[in-house]
Amino acid sequence: MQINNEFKPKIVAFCCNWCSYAGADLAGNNRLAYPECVNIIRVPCSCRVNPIFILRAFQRGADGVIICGCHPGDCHYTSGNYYTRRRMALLFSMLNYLGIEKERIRLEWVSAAEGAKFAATMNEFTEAVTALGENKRLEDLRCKK
Amino acid sequence: MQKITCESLIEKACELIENGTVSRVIGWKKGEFDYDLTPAVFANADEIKKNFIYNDFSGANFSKYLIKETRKGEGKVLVFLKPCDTYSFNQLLTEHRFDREKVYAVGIPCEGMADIAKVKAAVGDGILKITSEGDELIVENLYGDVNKVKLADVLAERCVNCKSKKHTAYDELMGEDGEILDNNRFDEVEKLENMTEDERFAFWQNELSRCIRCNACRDVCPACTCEKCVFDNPKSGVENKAIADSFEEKMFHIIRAFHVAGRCTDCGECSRVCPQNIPLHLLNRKFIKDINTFYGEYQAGEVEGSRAPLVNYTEEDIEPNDAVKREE
Amino acid sequence: MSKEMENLKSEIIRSSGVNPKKCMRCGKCTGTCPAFDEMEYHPHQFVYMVESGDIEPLLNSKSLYKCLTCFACVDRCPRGVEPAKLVEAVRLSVIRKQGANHLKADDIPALLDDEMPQQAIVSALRKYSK
Amino acid sequence: MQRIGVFVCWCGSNIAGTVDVEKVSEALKNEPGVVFSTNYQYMCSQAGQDIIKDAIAEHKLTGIVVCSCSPRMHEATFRKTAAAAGLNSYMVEIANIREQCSWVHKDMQSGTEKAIILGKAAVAKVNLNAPLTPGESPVTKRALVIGGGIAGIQTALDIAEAGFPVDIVEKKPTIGGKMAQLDKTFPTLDCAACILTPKMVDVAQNDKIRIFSYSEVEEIGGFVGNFTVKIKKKARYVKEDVCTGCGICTEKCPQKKVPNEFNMGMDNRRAVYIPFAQAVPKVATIDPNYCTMLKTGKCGVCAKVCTAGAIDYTQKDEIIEEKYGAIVAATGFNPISMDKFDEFAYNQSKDVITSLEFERLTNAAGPTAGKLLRPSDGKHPHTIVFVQCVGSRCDACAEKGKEYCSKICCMYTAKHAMLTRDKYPDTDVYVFYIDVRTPGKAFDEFYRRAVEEYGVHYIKGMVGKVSPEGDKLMVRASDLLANKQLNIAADLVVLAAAIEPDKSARPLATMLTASMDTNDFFTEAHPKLRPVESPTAGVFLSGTCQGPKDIPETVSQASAAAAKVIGLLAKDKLMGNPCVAQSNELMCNGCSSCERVCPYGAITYADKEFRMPDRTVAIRRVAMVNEAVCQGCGACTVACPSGAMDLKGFATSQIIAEVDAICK
Amino acid sequence: MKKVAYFPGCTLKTKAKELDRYARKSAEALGFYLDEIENWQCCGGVFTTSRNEIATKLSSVRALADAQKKNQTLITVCSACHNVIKQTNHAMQTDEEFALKVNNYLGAGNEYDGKTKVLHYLEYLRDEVGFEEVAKKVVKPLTGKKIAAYYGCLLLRPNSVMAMDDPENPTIIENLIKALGGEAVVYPYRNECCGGYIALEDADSAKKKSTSVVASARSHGAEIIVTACPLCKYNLEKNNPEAKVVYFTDLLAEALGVKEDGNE
Repeated sequence: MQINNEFKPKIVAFCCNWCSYAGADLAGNNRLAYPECVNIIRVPCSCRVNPIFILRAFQRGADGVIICGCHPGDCHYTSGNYYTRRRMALLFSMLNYLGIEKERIRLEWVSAAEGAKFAATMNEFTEAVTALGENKRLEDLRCKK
Repeated sequence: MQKITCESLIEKACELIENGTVSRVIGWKKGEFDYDLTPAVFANADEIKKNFIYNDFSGANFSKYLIKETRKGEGKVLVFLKPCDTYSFNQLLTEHRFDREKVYAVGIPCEGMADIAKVKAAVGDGILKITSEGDELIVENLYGDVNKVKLADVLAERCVNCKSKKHTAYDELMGEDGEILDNNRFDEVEKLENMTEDERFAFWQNELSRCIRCNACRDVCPACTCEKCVFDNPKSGVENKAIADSFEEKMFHIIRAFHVAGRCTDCGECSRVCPQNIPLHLLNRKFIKDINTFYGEYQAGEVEGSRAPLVNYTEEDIEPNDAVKREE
Repeated sequence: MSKEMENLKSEIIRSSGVNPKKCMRCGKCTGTCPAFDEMEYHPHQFVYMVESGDIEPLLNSKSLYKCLTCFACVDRCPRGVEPAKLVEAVRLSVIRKQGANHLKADDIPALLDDEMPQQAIVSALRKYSK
Repeated sequence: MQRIGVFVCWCGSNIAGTVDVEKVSEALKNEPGVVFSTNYQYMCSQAGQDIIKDAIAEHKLTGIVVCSCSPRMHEATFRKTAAAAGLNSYMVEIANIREQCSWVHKDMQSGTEKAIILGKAAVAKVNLNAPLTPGESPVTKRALVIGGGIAGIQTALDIAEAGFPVDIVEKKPTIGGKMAQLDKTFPTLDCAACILTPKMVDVAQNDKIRIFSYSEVEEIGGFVGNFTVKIKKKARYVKEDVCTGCGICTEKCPQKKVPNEFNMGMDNRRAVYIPFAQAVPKVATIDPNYCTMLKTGKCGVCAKVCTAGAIDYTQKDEIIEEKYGAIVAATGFNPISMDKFDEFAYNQSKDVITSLEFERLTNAAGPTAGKLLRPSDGKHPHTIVFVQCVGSRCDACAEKGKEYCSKICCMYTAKHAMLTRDKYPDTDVYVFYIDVRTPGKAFDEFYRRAVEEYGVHYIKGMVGKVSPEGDKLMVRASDLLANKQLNIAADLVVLAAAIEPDKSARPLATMLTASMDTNDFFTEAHPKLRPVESPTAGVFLSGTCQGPKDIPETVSQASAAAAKVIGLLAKDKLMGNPCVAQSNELMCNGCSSCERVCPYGAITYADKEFRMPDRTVAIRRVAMVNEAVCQGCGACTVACPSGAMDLKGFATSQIIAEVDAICK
Repeated sequence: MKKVAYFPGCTLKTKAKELDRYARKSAEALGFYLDEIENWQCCGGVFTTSRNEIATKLSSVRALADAQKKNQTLITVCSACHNVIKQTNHAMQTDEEFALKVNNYLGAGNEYDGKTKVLHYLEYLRDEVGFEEVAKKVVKPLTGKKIAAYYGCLLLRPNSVMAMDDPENPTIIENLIKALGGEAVVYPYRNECCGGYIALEDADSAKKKSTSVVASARSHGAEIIVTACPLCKYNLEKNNPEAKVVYFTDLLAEALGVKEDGNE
């Protein structure tokens, strides 16, 4: 337990520009706190997130990756998040099949109005990843300091 | 059913090349042994008569060769397609990878191909000659022994779980067409799914750690036909020539399988050619199984022009978080 | 809703395969029903009362035995609710109980006449008894 | 190697309160490419912007990173600043250290660490930025409106009013659409013809508007600002420019038994006809399915009586090709077929009619000259039953009805009921309703008037069956509030049939690569904020082709669509978003994966020649992105297996650089 | 001669023998043979819509399985049997859970997979024989007879399963009447319920319904009412003694000239 308390995970959050990134901004506007370990990368749409980016993040030392996009049906580009949903469903299932802890990767739909949901999601996700500890199953030792 | 023999294929190939229907033939050529056949292109009847071979080891799927071959020269290319090959053939057509007009496809029935590893396991090494007789293989070895094995006992994995004896594309069919089969190809995937996370990790760690990154699986894959592969592209973020870390193995195989998800025809070539005997088809099949459960039955290559599941969607698709069992 | 009614409701919904939530309360079933005059609770009320868990009155109602299973409500419902199936499921929940048969074999001879086809007897027994 | 400047903003204490800005600018100094780093109280202020401009000049910066508030706040500001200093505005990246750092974190030390990480990610990205120039394309200053109903008419008039030429394509021989068939309009009860026909005349007289009546769109190519459209002018066998519309041919034609579609088939017209008196263009049309001359070569009466010599039996379909900058879909609606609802006996009795047929029966120009008479025997009906929601709100089976509410039926039924009671107080009028939906200005008051002043019997319930018995229609229905089953002996039953998009909309959407919903209504670019635009750039939506609407709504949407078109045509050049997809031809497989996920139809294919290493030439199919159409979502980049497709501004290498910087 | 599997049902062996007899005779005259399946049991008369009602549907499933073994289409004449068997078949095809339970009852080797095609005799005439062919075989046309088709409920509903005709404006019997040379009378109550089995315990209710059906047919000029259902015939006749109600097979046999007592 002691170790877990000190362990600070590294989390990459891919947020779509139109909904989730704005939702994150709203969390800021409302001063809704979430852990510092969450780092946001802005993409135009969740459908821009290539599985390669996710694996790359794990390789370089991320302990958790979360993808956020507009709610299905609300995509700024009408259909982008529907493709994201299929790609990620298959990717998540595959990672789990390979024995990677399923709690390390997640997809959440966060609208521009859901600042509170953004903060809550990040708190919850960080907690789940912290409980798992360091990412060992998808680590690249060469990238570790 | 009419058994297709090497002679009947040679006859057909010669006929088509001599009457001008085709100018080249893609076929199998004998290697060092009866069982190591290599793909070859024949340009005239003499070559065909001399070197063309077809036997229980003619497993290679020629669909992929059509991409390069149809871009060369004039005239049509003759290709012999087993039922499973026609799926790859169709999938490549769907992806506009070659000009259908430049191909003359002859469908040939298939009762399954043999796996030399299984033959060796059954009769030992030192094989000199293998001939086929009815449903048996006659194996002669260095020491003058003659052993018989049933083809059914040494079938390649993909043939054990053959998904279809039905040709989905051809210009001409030799023999009779078969049916799409019920099969148990997802049993092994299911077995893995039923393991715990830790067990699965251990299983794949053990399998994938043997990967030597020879790229044979990619090179043979009829879906991996990219003009430039991401694994050869320094800008892709996944380029790496050799396995340097256990992560690389996983990265390579996940991305490879993901790139062919919804396009893979489950031909099993990846596992067939893997020098390390990694069951790579279990990755592809996982995607196929997931696609079937999540989005409805879909078999790449069954229908030319069909919309692959990853370039499609419905408004009610499963949520990724629910795609992974949460109850464990 | 009492626990008992809750269970009964879910049993009725399960065995009928009907989703009463789909009902938009247009009343076309009741406007269609040929047995309207004989019923105290009408098809739309069956749907509404099952949905709201007010099932007790239905269990004791003669309406259960007045439905002709003519399927007119099933065919004409614009929402695909299929009220007749719900009536059937409520009736089954009653007559499946011990001794709750609405029609007993002994009663039948008195009801017959010479011309009545077998079909009428077996059908009525199916509908009214277990 | 880039020469990057980093500018850390304090935002007063908003950032500086939780983030040690000095430390951040200091730390980022050591990042690769960074040649200058500073911090300032308010970077967005004039003074702050001057610091940036000066640094760009002084340090010959090729890229800048501003660590400040959200890019959604000031990215545009700093891009302008950069451009003012001669730097390409897409060489600017923002590290969001306010909304996503200082405002959500409390601890100075960890907040500062995170700000540094975000700054590093931005620097890593800028290192890979390339100057981007928005694509430019010219705009053809002409609009096409497809459909000549009230929606198309209003859109065309508004566009023409702004000075742009506009063409209307209408498949019928006249413009006017459904509104021309209506009698009165709710809730004001003006006569439809009185308010519509002047607009039709305006269209005819406006020299900016061309009408292609009796014409259909055959083919659409191109993209926003540059559409090329092929229009088929069907042969009407009458020279449009010669015909005076005198109508003598339509009186003399011996073929009298052609169902008159304008009157919903309730009376007949001739084989040569003008749909109605106020038709625009007012020229005759010969119906080839009925004309004896065209079918057998014997007759020619119309040619003989035409003093103008306008009849031409040899006329052929004509294809016209025209260029447009914008296209408006205004294809309208139709009532659905009543075939699947024969419990209401529509196919069994002439006295069961749809509401649109009722309109014609009460219209002075209709088959009964406006007298409400039963189609079967011409008698005056004394009991009329109106049935609402016939096929609307019906999801029992898709081939039968429509799941949606058709929106207009409650109001027009109230109108019909009210007008009937007004003209014929001896009639009993029943309206069976599921809900009465009357949102709209003066709508509910209108409905209440029907009930309270005109004594219309509104009954909450639904008709189950209509049985023609003798000269009556026995209506069996429920009265849910009274818990009764009613049996009404009616003389006329009027069905409020659901409305559905015109059948021509689906093939049109395919030609336009515009998306549709499952009901074949056109989809909006955004359901709330861009309701008159299709997601396909340059395509706009007017009227009921987008969803059920009444006339006032249709007209306002039509004008809104016109405003959007005018806004587009007013530009000489279209500046695109430069952050668009681009395909690397050398890597492209031509597999069509990208094309299939593109919501905008921005990807096309071409066969290109490639010189192979062995000096041969190979022809390959490769994808090409139309930059004017691409909106930059990036769906294609992931669909592409080879990685040939990339997104400018959010390139694979840039995102990977950010990932690496964050995870370091 | 083409054979089709045939499920007569219990009433056709007792109270409605003529329905059965003329069905067989007419079939032979039209060139097909009704091959009665062995050991059939009563269908139960009504379909219980409940998904967990298994036992009462087994007899129908057995009949379906029998027909499948013969690799034949299964034909019924009685509307009630037809309704029950078609609905059971539909449940076997669409309700996996139900099918599983049923097949558990049937036992290994006797499973039924839902592949039998169930047709009503009328459908067979329309779709397989063709009314035009029937018309060609007519020797004693029903010229001048005003005949009203009475469908009742069971032939048409639920339409999603029966899929025989437009349930609100059917034409199949009318077209048969026309093919036989008669004049078809169309009236609105032809798809209304006669009262059905309720006649057993609520004769008044059945009377009300039956009399309105007959009144409607008459007011439209019908002389003869034709039905496919013994119970419909019973209810209509019982409550309207003056009405002439006959089975469709009766008219068919008459027109084809295979009815013994043609002078009735």
